[in-house]
Amino acid sequence: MTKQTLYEMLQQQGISRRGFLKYCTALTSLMALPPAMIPTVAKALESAKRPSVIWLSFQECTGCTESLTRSHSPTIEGLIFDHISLDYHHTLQAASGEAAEHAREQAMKDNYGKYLVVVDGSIPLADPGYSTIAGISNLDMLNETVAGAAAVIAVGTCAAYGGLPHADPNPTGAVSASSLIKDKPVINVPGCPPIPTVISGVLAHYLTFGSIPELDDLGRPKVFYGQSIHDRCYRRPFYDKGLFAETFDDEGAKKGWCLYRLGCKGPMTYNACATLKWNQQTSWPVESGHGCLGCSEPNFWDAGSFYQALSIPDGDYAKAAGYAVAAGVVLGAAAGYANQKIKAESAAEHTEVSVDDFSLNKKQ
Amino acid sequence: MNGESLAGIKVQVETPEYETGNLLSIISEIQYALQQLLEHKKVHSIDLRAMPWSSGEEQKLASYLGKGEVFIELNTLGKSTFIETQFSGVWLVNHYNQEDEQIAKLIEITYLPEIVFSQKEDIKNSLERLQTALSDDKQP
Amino acid sequence: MEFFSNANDFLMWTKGSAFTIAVSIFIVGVLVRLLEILLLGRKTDYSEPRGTEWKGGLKNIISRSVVDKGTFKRAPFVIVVGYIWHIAFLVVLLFFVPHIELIKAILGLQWPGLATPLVDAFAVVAIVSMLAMLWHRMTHPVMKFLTTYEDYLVWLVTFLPLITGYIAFHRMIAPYPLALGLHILSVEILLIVFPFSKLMHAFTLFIARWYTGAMMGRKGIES
Amino acid sequence: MSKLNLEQGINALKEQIDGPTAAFFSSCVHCGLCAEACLFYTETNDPKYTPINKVEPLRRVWESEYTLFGKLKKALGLSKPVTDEMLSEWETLIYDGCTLCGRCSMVCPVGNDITGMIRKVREGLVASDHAPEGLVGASTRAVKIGSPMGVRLKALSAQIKHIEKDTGLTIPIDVEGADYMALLSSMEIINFPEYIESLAKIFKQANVTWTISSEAFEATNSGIQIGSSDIARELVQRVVDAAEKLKVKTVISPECGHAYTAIRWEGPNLIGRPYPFKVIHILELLDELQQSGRLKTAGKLAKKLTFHDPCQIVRKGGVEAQPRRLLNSVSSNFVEMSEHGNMNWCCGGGGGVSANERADELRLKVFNRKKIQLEEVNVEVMVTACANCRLVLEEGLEENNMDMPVIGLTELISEHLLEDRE
Repeated sequence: MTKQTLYEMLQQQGISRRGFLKYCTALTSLMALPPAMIPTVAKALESAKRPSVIWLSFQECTGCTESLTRSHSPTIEGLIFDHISLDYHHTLQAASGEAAEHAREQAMKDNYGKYLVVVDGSIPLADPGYSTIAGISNLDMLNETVAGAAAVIAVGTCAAYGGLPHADPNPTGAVSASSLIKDKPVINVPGCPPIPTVISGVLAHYLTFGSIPELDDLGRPKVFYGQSIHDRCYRRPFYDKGLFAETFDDEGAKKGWCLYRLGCKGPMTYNACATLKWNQQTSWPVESGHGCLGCSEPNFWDAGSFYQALSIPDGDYAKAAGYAVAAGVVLGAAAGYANQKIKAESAAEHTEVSVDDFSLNKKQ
Repeated sequence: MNGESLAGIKVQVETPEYETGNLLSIISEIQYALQQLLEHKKVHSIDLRAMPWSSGEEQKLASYLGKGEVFIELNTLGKSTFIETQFSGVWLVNHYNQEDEQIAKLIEITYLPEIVFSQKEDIKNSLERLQTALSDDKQP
Repeated sequence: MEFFSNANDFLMWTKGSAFTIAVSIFIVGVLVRLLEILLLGRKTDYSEPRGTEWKGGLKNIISRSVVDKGTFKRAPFVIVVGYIWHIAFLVVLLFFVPHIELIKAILGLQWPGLATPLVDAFAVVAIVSMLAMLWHRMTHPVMKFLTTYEDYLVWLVTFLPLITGYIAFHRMIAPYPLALGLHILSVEILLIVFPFSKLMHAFTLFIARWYTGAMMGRKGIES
Repeated sequence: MSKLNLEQGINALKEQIDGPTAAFFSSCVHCGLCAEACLFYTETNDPKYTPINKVEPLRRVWESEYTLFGKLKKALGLSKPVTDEMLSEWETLIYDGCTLCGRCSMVCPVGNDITGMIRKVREGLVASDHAPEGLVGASTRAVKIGSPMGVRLKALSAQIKHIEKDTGLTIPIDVEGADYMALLSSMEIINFPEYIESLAKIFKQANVTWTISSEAFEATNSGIQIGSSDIARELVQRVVDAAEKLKVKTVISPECGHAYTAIRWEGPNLIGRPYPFKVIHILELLDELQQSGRLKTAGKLAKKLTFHDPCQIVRKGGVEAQPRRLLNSVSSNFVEMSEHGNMNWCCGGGGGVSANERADELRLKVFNRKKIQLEEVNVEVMVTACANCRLVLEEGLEENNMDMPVIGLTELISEHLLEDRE
């Protein structure tokens, strides 16, 4: 870990104060903080130190890393990665085998208690053999690495909630990183994959302020996940008006109406796609005409068909209803039969009323 | 990215029939901020990327604000443009990176955006450089 | 939410097994109740009929929805609010697009929905009319006299889906899966309570109107 | 120990419950509208008179005996049982505070026949020995003497002799093979013999062959009023036997409300078979005769009059258009009360209430409903078609110092008969 602050590093690269201010402006926007925070960000960066980052990839598809590298040309986000020390990332690093593992151990030793761990992918608990790195089980590597970490960032839905490996029937016994880590702060950055600028935004926040951002109930940074897709969707006015596309190629779809009926999970999905968008702010799923899948929510793979409206129940209710009808008819017939019997009994017990039986007549 | 950027792909934006309704609230916010600037010298910025827009709606905002008397272009870590809109004191600010990808988009309500001013540190640096140059044998 | 690790799990539960359980109880309960009633039957009527049963029965099913002038004058509140409530409730139930999707998925039937703000207005009307009915129930001497715990329970289980639906629609509780889950759960409670309470009137009123109408039709009485 | 006890009462209620009863109880939402249809509530403002409350004993038996949920509640000891104390309390609601007028059954938005259920509750009250003295006495006299008012054949014969002497008409007794057998109510024999005279006059003009049976001339049925099918059956059987013996084609129900219900609608079910003869209400017959031109009237009464529909004839009997056609043929100034026909208000004395002395004060109080109706139309004459209504109306009018004659419709028709040309 160098002793230099970020600002000093930028200065060394010949970046002007003006450039630094622009960097801070972009970073503030990246972190989804209000522009009024720019001076605070600038001040924080003047004293921020370069952290060591260890990136652990478990049961994953590399989509999250792909997402991140898509934003990794010489950009402002790129600068962040220039100024963190990515000491271990077995997909990206040049070293392999023992050398790679050595790098990880070295980084842990050098920065014990101060480094950041990024986890990408879920951890299999059913049999460690499902996923190992250098002969070390994912669980062991996680426990070992996290022991000396300052904080953990669970990148992607797999690391945050179990994701695809966790989906029913979950053969590998996959679990999320946050369910295993109890004594370190964990920031969940879900998404399948997460928006690249959200990943860098979270890293930037740690880098800038040396602390973790405010999190919601699901451990997600509120600045990015505080509002639902639905709340910020530009198609929301159509939902409010009751104008819905019913098929992917109908008039409604062409006019850009709400995709609720086509299965959009936007109302229950908390993410920043609607504002940050994807591919350098080009577009995002709903803008491309496809409903939100809800990929940043727990168990989204098991939350019903991607093409069924949110209000439609899942499960075996149709089969159960069939049994219920049969049971209802049988039980109802039995109850009806029992009632007939009670009625017949009461008729049999009927004692004919005669006027002589009235006590009023007996007294006389 | 093999030198090919997404910005290079031509995207056709069709005029939308729908609006998010953010246009009106932004303009109201600008109006309030202008008043604050005049009365209390309070500057205000709006991050346009923090709110949803339907495609084409941002262009509509830009054309509503229009172009005023000043256009400034900076060149630091990529291009930055500052357009004073036809509403004096309302600046449309765009920051780009070296790849010409937009990295920030703001409306600033101020006399002149802070970043346009020459910065003290940079002036100091310039002074040092000039002093060095004058003292050296590298005189012009 | 001890049993659920997060709001999504809760929502999935309400949309999954809880829904299956509630629908099953509802179906079994309603069928049992209806068969209990219908299998009791009636004694043969030996009196010479003046009119036909089916004409009177069918007519009464419809004509009972219209109240006579005198009764309307004496109890306008119950009648007006009763009408408003039932209409508003049915509009919200049957013409809100997410509900239509649900009905389409379950029954395969489909019809056009209404503009969401309109449905929302009806929801407000339904909520207000329910509050008005509660107030009336608690203050009118006859209603107060007749009211049992069951009536309040039924009011509550009917009110909950409305208010939770309103809250979910307006996203007044975060996260949304919790709000939607509460709404679905409240509907499930309604479905479970339904067969064991006076909510059954939604079905049995047709039988009741039929029986009375048939009796009257047989006697040639205009109902 | 008496044969009539709580157990018998509950058993009787169990016996009474059928599909409609179960549908009615399942449908009630406690909206309270039936109260607004009941003059005992509207005139006292006492919620206990709400019709649906009157059937609570039946509801409890239904719930605990005929519903799975109720059986479960009963097994867990959670259901409220029907007790003797409860039935004593309900006795006054059912016998003093209900005339079985059937108005609540017309108003109930879910279509419940509440009156029908109150009739069923009376079966349970009788079987548990909870009937009021007045009705027990009337029933006993009806069974033992042949008439609830204790009118014997001797008294009828005397009246007939009077009429025959006064008018020169013959009143046929026990004529076998006559087309019609007329029934009479004791009140007509004692209070309104004009009815018998009117029949004789009308039938003569219309050339109707008719008779009165010496064995079963009483039309009223105390068994129906007290609510005992067993007693009612015995009384209906007498009429059926007499009609079959005289081989008449049709039995005429007189100007009496509940007699029509008893003989026309409930009778065949009480004896468990259809009749070999028809039953017709006198108003139906008069209308038929008039429509077919056999009955001719002349002149119209100019006095402003209104018609009080007897509940059992209109709302529970379906005779609504006939009295109006008849009235318009003899009156030029017939006005309807605001709520009439099927929605007419009861006089307050039906369903045995007028025979139940204990209820006199309440009955006079609820007459206020009729008083309000009459004040609205402001008529000089009231016409009705039920001897019991007529007596109750007369008493009510007198009590309220409203001087106005109450006439039977048959009598009014006979007064306007076109004089025979012979």
